[in-house]
Amino acid sequence: MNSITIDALNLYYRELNFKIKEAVRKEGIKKVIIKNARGQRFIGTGLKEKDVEIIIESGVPGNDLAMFMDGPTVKVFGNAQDGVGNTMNNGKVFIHGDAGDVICYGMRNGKIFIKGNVGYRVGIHMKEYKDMIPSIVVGGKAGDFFGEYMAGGIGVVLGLNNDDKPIVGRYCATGMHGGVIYIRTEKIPTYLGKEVKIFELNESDKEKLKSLIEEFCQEFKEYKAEDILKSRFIKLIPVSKRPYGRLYSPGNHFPLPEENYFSNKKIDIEKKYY
Amino acid sequence: MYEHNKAKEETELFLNNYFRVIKAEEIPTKQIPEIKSSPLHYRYFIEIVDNKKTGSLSLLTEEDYVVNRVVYINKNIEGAFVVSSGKNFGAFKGVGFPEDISKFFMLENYKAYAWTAHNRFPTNTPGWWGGAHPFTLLDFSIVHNGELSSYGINKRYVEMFGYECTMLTDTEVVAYLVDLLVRKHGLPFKTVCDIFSPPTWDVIQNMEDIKLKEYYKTLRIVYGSALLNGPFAFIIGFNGGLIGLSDRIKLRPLVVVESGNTVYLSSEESSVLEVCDKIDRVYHPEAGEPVFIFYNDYKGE
Amino acid sequence: MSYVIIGNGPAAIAACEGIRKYDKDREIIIISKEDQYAYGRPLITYQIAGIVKKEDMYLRRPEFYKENNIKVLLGKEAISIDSKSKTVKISDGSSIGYHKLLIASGGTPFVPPTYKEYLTKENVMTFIKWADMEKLESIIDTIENVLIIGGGLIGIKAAEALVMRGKNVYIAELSKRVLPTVIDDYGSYYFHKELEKNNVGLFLEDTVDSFKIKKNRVEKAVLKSGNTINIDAVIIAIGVKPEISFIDKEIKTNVGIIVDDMMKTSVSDIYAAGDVTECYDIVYGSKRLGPIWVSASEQGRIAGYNMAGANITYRGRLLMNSISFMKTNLTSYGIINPELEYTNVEVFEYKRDDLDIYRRINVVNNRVVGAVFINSIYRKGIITRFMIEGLPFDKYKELLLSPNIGFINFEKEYRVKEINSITGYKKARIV
Amino acid sequence: MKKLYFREEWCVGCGRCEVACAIEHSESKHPVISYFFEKVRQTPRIIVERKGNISFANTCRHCEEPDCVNACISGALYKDLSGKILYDPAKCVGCYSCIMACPYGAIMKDLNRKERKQIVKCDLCNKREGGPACVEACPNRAIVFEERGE
Amino acid sequence: MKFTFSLKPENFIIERDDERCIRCGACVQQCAYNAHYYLEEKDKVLGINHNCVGDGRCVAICPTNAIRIKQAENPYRPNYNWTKERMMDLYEQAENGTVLLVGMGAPTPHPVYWDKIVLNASQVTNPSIDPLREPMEVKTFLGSKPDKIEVVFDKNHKPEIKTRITPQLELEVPIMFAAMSFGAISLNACKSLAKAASEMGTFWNTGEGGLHKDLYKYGKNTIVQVASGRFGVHVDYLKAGAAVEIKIGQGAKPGIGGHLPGEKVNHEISVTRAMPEGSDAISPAPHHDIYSIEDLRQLIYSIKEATDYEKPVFVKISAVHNVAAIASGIVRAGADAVVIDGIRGGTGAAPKIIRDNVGIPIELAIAVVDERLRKEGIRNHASLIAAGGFRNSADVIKAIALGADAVYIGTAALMTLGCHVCGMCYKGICNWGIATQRDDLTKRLNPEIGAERAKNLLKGWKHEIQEMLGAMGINSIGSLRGNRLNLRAVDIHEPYLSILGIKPAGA
Repeated sequence: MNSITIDALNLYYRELNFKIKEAVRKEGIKKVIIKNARGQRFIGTGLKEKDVEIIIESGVPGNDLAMFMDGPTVKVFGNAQDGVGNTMNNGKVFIHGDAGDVICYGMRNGKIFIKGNVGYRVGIHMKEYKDMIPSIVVGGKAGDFFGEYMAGGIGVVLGLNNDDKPIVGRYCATGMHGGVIYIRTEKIPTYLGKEVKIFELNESDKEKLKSLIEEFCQEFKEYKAEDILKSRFIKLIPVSKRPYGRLYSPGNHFPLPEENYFSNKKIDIEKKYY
Repeated sequence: MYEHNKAKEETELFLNNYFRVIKAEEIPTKQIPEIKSSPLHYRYFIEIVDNKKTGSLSLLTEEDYVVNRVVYINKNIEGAFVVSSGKNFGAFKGVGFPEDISKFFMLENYKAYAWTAHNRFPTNTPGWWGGAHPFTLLDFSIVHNGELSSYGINKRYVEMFGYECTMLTDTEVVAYLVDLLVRKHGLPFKTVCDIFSPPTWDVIQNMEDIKLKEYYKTLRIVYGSALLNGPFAFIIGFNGGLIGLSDRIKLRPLVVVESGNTVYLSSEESSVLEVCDKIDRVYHPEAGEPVFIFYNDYKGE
Repeated sequence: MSYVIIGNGPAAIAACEGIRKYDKDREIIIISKEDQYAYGRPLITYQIAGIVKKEDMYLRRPEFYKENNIKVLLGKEAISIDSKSKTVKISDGSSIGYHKLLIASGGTPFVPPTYKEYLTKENVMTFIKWADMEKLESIIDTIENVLIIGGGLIGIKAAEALVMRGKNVYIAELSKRVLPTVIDDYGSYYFHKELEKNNVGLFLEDTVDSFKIKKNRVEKAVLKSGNTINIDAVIIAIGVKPEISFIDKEIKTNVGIIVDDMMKTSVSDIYAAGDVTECYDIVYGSKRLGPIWVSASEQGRIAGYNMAGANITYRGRLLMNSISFMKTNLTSYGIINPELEYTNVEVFEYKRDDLDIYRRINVVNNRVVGAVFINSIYRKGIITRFMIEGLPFDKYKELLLSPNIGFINFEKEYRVKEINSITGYKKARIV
Repeated sequence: MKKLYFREEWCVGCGRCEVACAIEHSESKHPVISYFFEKVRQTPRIIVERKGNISFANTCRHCEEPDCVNACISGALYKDLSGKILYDPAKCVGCYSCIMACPYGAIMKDLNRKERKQIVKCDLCNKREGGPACVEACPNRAIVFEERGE
Repeated sequence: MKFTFSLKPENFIIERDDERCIRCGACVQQCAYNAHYYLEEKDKVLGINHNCVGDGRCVAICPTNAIRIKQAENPYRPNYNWTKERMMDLYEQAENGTVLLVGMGAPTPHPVYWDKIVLNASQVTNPSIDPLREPMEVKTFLGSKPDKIEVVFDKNHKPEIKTRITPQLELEVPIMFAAMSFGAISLNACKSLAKAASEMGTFWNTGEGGLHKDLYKYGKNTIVQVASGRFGVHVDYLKAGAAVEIKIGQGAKPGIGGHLPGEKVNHEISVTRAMPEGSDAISPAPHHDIYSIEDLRQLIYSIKEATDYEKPVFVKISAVHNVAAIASGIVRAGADAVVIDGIRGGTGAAPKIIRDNVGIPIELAIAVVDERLRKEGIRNHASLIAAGGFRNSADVIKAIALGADAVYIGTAALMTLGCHVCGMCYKGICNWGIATQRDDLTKRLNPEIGAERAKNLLKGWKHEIQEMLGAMGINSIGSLRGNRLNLRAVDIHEPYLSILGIKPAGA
């Protein structure tokens, strides 16, 4: 396997990213291992090569990890910071630790798996279109505003590290008008966004959940998919695609054009032209 | 800190009138290319003596007297700024990168229980020596990341109690607020943090514990003007340790890292790695959840 | 040797234009039995009615013949054709060799033997040619009541002309309705109503038994049904049959001359076009007679192309007629009474009484085989294209039946191609 | 020869082309006079079809092998040297065979002429400088007058 | 027949000259608001005043100019405080209880300083230049410029520039088409502006709606926008444009987000924005990953990383109170240009109360920002682009003289496509086919015509700018940029004189 290792100890993020791009684009390296990450930002940003893998073995990668990324796989053996997968277009990210705030902001496609907890405003404004369905699986807990403004995609919170804190913070799914959120919990989270309703999982939900959880456990070996799937899940889906329809002045409706020549009258063609 | 000698002379005259100056010396600095035009830096060890507290000033407590005089210098002596006015407490700040400022003030020669450092990105006012962080008053120091959209009313609130905001930066008002609430109003730090980042009304409404509900409701009614709005995360240094606090919807990052018996408060976890080799525990505080780090021998609550 | 064309109708003129498209110089000779340049034979009724002046009846301007190097032998009749020596014997005794010969002699009125002898009478005539028009013109002022034998296309138009000249008109028609070949029962009702309105006496399933003659003029007619009417003139308008008396036996004929898709007859270098021919009919799918003006011109043009060396086939004739009597007008296509030939006929009708509009479409296994439209001719050419291309009926049901006929009911790709076609509609198929 | 071509994607269905065609073929060529005060109110030679959101105009294609000229029993319809199919009202007897024959439905009765049966058809504004009136009137260039030879 | 009772009076009165109306029905067919109808029994075409929004479609389409639309004057007792518009707004809110939406820029009577600023002309002392014959350069480069460059001469005296200049945008005329998303305006409108921009050698802006696949071919003259909704943002999108513009604010609605109602989100839009069809397209107020100047710097450099530092990154803000400090922060955050959108900037849909009351006029904003950046010595680190309510080339010249590098025109660009500033864009049934997605309306704007008209406007303004420059004795626009000596104020008093930094006429 043609792979290289970069020691990022005192490497400015520009050189680090330049090295990664050179390796991946010019020399066709398929695996980049980074040691001693010291908060370098934008690792993996804008890379499009599908079969490339970036491993951050030690240290902590900086903000906007895999932003605008469109294909590669990023693995972090440790914690990650804010902005992971920001506006990510495709690819996968695995974080063997916790992650910060604003993860998967405006994410368009691809999958992000976080073993530990995540911070605030995670999964904001994720959108889906046809087969581009972004998904995020959080092993631990999520802070406030999880899934705010979601217009598509799948958000999963498992709360496996059973400390006492609520599994999902307040204002979860506020303004959500698309996509679905699964939460592994017995009791109903408080301060849910008023735009969503709670449902039981149907067959297709279980299907979707199963594939994500399996991929999650495949990476994070210490969890078993079967026993996670055994526990009770709830599903949050939006009430309407148009949460703010009534807020703004309705103006008049959209009158469809009439069939005939004059908007409100059928002309008698036979009388006129025959 | 003096912008010119005239300010130095005037201030020294003033100090002699109102205090007994035990020792006065220039703060040792080292000229380095990165730091260009630097103002003059002097420090004075002073003592309050009754006969110098004349007229209405004599009624003030020791701290109030110092505050009053510090405010006077900042406001009335042109070109003179009090960088710090606390006991066993020093603030080193200026226009330049933190690593250069530390070289300039040769910080390697100092030892301290707690250090706070800050790198300001000037927004509302241009960068100038007086405008850098931290902002201090007596034994309090504030380093602040973010911007206070409530600055307009916070400023006019503290000015009701005799403070004067002169440094053209919103962080300054936090220092005065902490001094006002802790020292003058005698409020415990937890309450001060609850004033700065109170829970929202819909959360308060749903609280089962009536006493707690009453507590938060009163705080918000009485200290509405002291609410700090806008994205912020700051560290308050005081003679008992450090306090970290973020705004009530956590728009600025704050992370607590423990390594051995040292505790770090930082915006990014990765930057802690730069200064310590092993991380034992990482904790992400909730929105508006204060983080108290006390020295082992601190008695207060 | 030049091109020789027997006949001087629309087929002949179209043939000249067809030839000149591919062969600009070889001379064309037209042998015209009548002593008039090519004119529109149906116009004779409009001339009598005063709608069109004589000089406007000619199909082409006089210079047309000079410009196209065409020599017209007026008043000459072709007696016989010798295909071996490729010569045509003319009534004046001369004979002309031909490079390519076109027989476009059209049709002659069909006069049953019982009436043949009356033809010599002053006030009895057929009504096809310029001469008939002049004969009627000469006696028009002296006559009051006119009997027309035959309620077909010619009969009805003659009746309309005479009604416009204020004459009393009677029509005797053998079948139970006027215009039997081009209109169905319900449709004919509108014409009967219009005839009645113009007080035309209509004798259906009736014909003339015998005439009373007085001083070389017919005075009274006794009909089979027993009615006798005083009449001052008789017009025989029973029908037309192809004029093939002069052609030699080698040319295969049935009722008319059998032609293939390229207008060739069974004899090489001899072509035929117009009412005289029997050619492939789109709807029937076999070779049939079809004496209609449109296909006369089309066949003439195709014959002209092929005589001049091209290889163009004719897609086949679609029987269609547009005729009106006073206010009522009819457009009819293809097979009018399909019940006779087909079993699985679906008929779709549309009636609108306040405007006397009636539409009927006959469909056989999802193909339109015939149609009758009374007083609704608006853009009906789209139906013509429909039947020519044999488009499936169910897909365009709305297009055919709704008053809002138009291209909007075709799918986008077809209509954009059609309404923006560069060369226009191409009926002939270039081989 | 230059012909009219119709771009359905831009036709807004307003009918200005019909109005312009009628005005252009009137004696006075004036919008108000031609509509109110002339003996015969002109019938447009161009037809706008509308259904739901779709609308487009169409008219005579001036075919190379014109059905209407073949069908005309009086020679009123003829092809001039430039290839245009023109109409001479004097020779026309109003038998409407041309309407029946035209596969584009582009020939219409002269609706408002009572004393004589006649037809109207597009003559590409034969003698009008500045090109056909309908092209000029179209607000959205949905009708173009150009050469798209074989 | 709808019988709902409404307090609201009519806005317009439709006057039809019955002698000229030839009953062709074009007005009835064209008005999407159903303000005309044909009464068959009387053979008359009549108008419904309440439906009329005064967008002039019927007036333009009527072949005999039989229609005239007049303002319905105030039917109530005149009251300086309670103007008719105030009363109508109140009735609407009383009846619907909603936030009042509007389109277009603020029509409020804030003074338009352009009208009070006059230009210089050279007389006697320095000769004016004749633009018809001599070269009159209006070429403009947008981007970050280094403070100094290093030049080395090799042995045969050929100079070589050592410093690498970051990528610039080259404009043939200092006017660009402002950000108007595909969704707010129709695809045909975008095509018109894109085509006109590429033919005139200037730029158009995709707005926050992503870039439709048909428009990628205009990439080299496109500025792709990244807004808080991140609609249609991916690496290829960033690389497709010539520059990336981060939208923080918009002049008509400073500080609030955008909201495209679901029924406008048809197939084409959902493909371009990669979001479900029919669902609301919400751009939240802040970028949820920008809560401080440091976050903006982070986003700017993430975009630069993603585009391999090949594209200049602009940041667009609305002109608010401390716009000077914000602009300074943006420049220091690494932006290649700061775009400032004044209070009169237009919008497809915004709450009326915010459009009319929030933000400051662009003239003052440009003046203070240019001054502040110069005082801090960082004016060259970023270009300054003004937007919001530019009406003619004089406004452009004055803005450039105050210090702007170039100008965005939005409403003016739409007017070349037929917009009549009726302000009903949010209703989505724009009669001119601009602010609508209904395909029977969008086809009313043929991009061939649209592009021609937009190009004509730029051509006209370009010549006028050249004329004015010539009159001032300047033959390159660079010498006018920030050259406030060429401006004089008429009837502008302190403190605005010093804010604008220009002398009063006569002094």
